[in-house]
Amino acid sequence: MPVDVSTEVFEGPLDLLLQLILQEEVDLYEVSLASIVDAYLATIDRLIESEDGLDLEVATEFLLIAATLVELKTRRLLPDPEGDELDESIWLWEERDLLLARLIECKTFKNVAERVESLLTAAGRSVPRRAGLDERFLAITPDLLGGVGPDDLARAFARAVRPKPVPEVSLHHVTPITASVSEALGRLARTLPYLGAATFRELTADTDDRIEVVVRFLAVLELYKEGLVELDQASTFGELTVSWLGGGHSEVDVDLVLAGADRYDG
Amino acid sequence: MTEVPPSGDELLDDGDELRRAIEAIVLVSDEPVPSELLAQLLEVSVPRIDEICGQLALDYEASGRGFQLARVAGGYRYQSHPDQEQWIERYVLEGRSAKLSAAGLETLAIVAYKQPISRAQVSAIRGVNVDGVMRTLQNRGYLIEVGRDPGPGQAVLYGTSQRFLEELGVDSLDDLPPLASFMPDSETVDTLERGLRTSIDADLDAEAGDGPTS
Amino acid sequence: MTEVPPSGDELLDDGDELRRAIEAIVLVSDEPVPSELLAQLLEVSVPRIDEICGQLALDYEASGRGFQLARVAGGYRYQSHPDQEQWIERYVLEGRSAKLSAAGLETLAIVAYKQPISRAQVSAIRGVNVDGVMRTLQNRGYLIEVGRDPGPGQAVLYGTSQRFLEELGVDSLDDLPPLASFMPDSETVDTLERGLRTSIDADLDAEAGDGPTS
Repeated sequence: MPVDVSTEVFEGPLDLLLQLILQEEVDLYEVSLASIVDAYLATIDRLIESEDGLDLEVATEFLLIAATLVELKTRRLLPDPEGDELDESIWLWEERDLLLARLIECKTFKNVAERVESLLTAAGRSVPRRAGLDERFLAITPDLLGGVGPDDLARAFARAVRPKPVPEVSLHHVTPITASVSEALGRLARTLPYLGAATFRELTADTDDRIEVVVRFLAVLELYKEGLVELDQASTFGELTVSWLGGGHSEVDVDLVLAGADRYDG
Repeated sequence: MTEVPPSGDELLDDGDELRRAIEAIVLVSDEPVPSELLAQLLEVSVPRIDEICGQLALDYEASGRGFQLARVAGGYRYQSHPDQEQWIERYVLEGRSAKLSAAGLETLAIVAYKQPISRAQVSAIRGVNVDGVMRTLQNRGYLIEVGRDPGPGQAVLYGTSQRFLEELGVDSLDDLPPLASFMPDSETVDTLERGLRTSIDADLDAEAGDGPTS
Repeated sequence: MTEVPPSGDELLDDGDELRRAIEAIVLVSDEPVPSELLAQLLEVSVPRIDEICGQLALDYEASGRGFQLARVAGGYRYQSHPDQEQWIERYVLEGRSAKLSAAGLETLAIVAYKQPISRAQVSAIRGVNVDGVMRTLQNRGYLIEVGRDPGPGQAVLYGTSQRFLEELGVDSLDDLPPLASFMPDSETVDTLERGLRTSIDADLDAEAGDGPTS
C-alpha cells in the first residue's frame, strides 16, 4: 500500500529512501521492501514528469539506488530455487550493506544537524555587541581596513541590503498583513473573472517579495474557502492552477470576499 | 524568562524590567539609540526613559564599571570609561589591528558599490541613521564628497577615495568583486515555496480524497 | 549589586582594576577577545583573566543586568541576555541572519565533524550536489577554505570558521559531543536494515554460516 508521499520534502535520493523507510514503519509498524521500492520509483516518475525535470547528476544517483532496490525486491519475489547464483547474491548483499551504511551515516548527520540547529537557536536568543571602537580610538590606528579584502566588502554590501526584520513596533499601528490580504483579495477578485484561470506562478510573476507571495497565497486560499475558485495541481511538483468559479465580475463578489478577509484580523 | 536575582528577596519592579531591556538594546546597537526610539519600543514616555538611563549611568559610575552609558547625539550608547583609555589604546595598538565596526564596513561597502550616493540614500538602505559613521569614514579619508544632487535639496553626494582603494588593495573600482555571487541566496525562498507546495498538496488531497499517492 | 558604595572609603584593589580594564576592552571589541590577548595586554596570567571574567559574568547575572559576559569561540564578548530576546526582536537588527535550511544545517554538520573535507566528499555523504549550499555557507561566513587536497585534482578543503563557533555560542569544536553519540539508535538501524532486507538473506545466512552481519 502507498507510503504517504505527500509529506515528502526530501533532499535527494538518499534522503528520500531514508524518509520512506522510517515513515513506513511509523505508518504500518513494519517495513516492506516492496512498497518502499514502489514509492521510490513513483517519486522518480513524478520528478521526471515535473516541469523542472531532473538534472543528470541527480538522476544518476536516483537511478543507481533505484536499480539496487529493484534488484533486492526481485530477489525477494523470486528466490532462486537452484541456489547457483551465490556469487551474485553476495554481490547484491554487499550493495545492500553499502546502502545501509550510507543511510546510517546520513541519519547520523541529520541528528547532528538537529543539535546544531538547537545550539544556533539558543545562541540566537542573545545578540553579541558588534559596535566596535568609537571614533576616539579609530583615530589612533593607521590601518583601519587591515585584513579587509574586496570580498569582505562585497559581503558587507550583501549584508547591508539583506531584507531586515520588520520592526514589530510598527505592527501596532498598521496591521500590515490584514491590509495586504484584503488588498490581494480585492485584486484577485477583480482580475480572475476576466482571466478565467491562471497559475499561481503567473499570479505572482510581478513580485519577488516573499511576504507578498505568501499574502497572495493566503488570498487564494481565502477565495478557495469561499468557493470562488477551484485549485488544481496536475502533479506534486507541478503548477498550481487557480480557476475562477464565482461567475461574472461584480462589486458584490468583491465585498463578499473582503468581508471574509476580516477573519485574518488579529 | 525573567528571573529573580538568586539571593534577592524582592521581585524586580517595573523599573528594573525597563532597565534590563534598555541595557540589552543599547548594548547590541552600533549607533546611539535615541530616547524616542526606546520610548516607542518599550511603550513608556521619553522622560521615563531618560530618568532610567540617567539613573543607570550613575549606577555604573558608582559601581566602578569600566564602561559608561553616555548620551551622544540625542541617544544612548555604551562606551569605555575615559579612565580606561590607556588600556584601549594598548589593545588597539598592540593587540591587533583595529577594524571598522560592522556598521562602518557596511556603510563603506554601500558607498563603494552605489557611488555617487547621498547620506540619506545610504541611511535608507541601512535602515538607520548613518551620520556618525559617514563622518568617521570621511575623517579617515575613505569617503570624499564628489558632487551635489542636481535635484531639489542639492544633497551632497559621496564616493570612495583613492586611499580607500589603496588600503583595500585594488587598482580601481572595476576590480571590486561582482555582487551577484554574494547576494542573499534563494535558499530561503525555495524552502518557503516547497512549504507552500506541501500545504497545497495537503489541501488538494483532503479535497479530492485520493491525492497523488504512489 | 556588587558595587562599591559611591562614597567608598577604600581604593579599588588590583582585581578591581583588572576587572575595569577587561570591561572596557571587551566592550569596544567587535569580536570575542581571547583570554590570551587580555592576559598579554594586562600582564597577568591567563587563569587570572579567566577567574576574573568568570566572576564578572556571575556578578552581571546576580545583579540582573540585561546583558551577559559570555565565553564564546575562545574569547569573551558582551551579548544581550537571552531573556531580553523579545525586546531585541522589536529593535530592528541588521544582519540577524535568516534561519538555515535543513540542507544547510546538514552540510554544516558534516563539515563540522569531518573537516578538512572537500565538496565532493560532502556531496557523497548527502547523496546530492552541495555546491549551492556550500557557497551559501561560505558567503555567510560559516565555512572557510582551509587548504587543498594533496592528491590529484587538488580539491579545495573546507572547515568551519571562528564565526561558526560564535554563532553557535560554543567555546570550541571540542565542546560538541562526539559523533558516535549521534548515531541512530539500534531500533532505527533495525528499521533501516529491515527496509532493505530480502528473503534471500535468510538463505544466505544459513548457507554462509558466519557471513558478515550488517
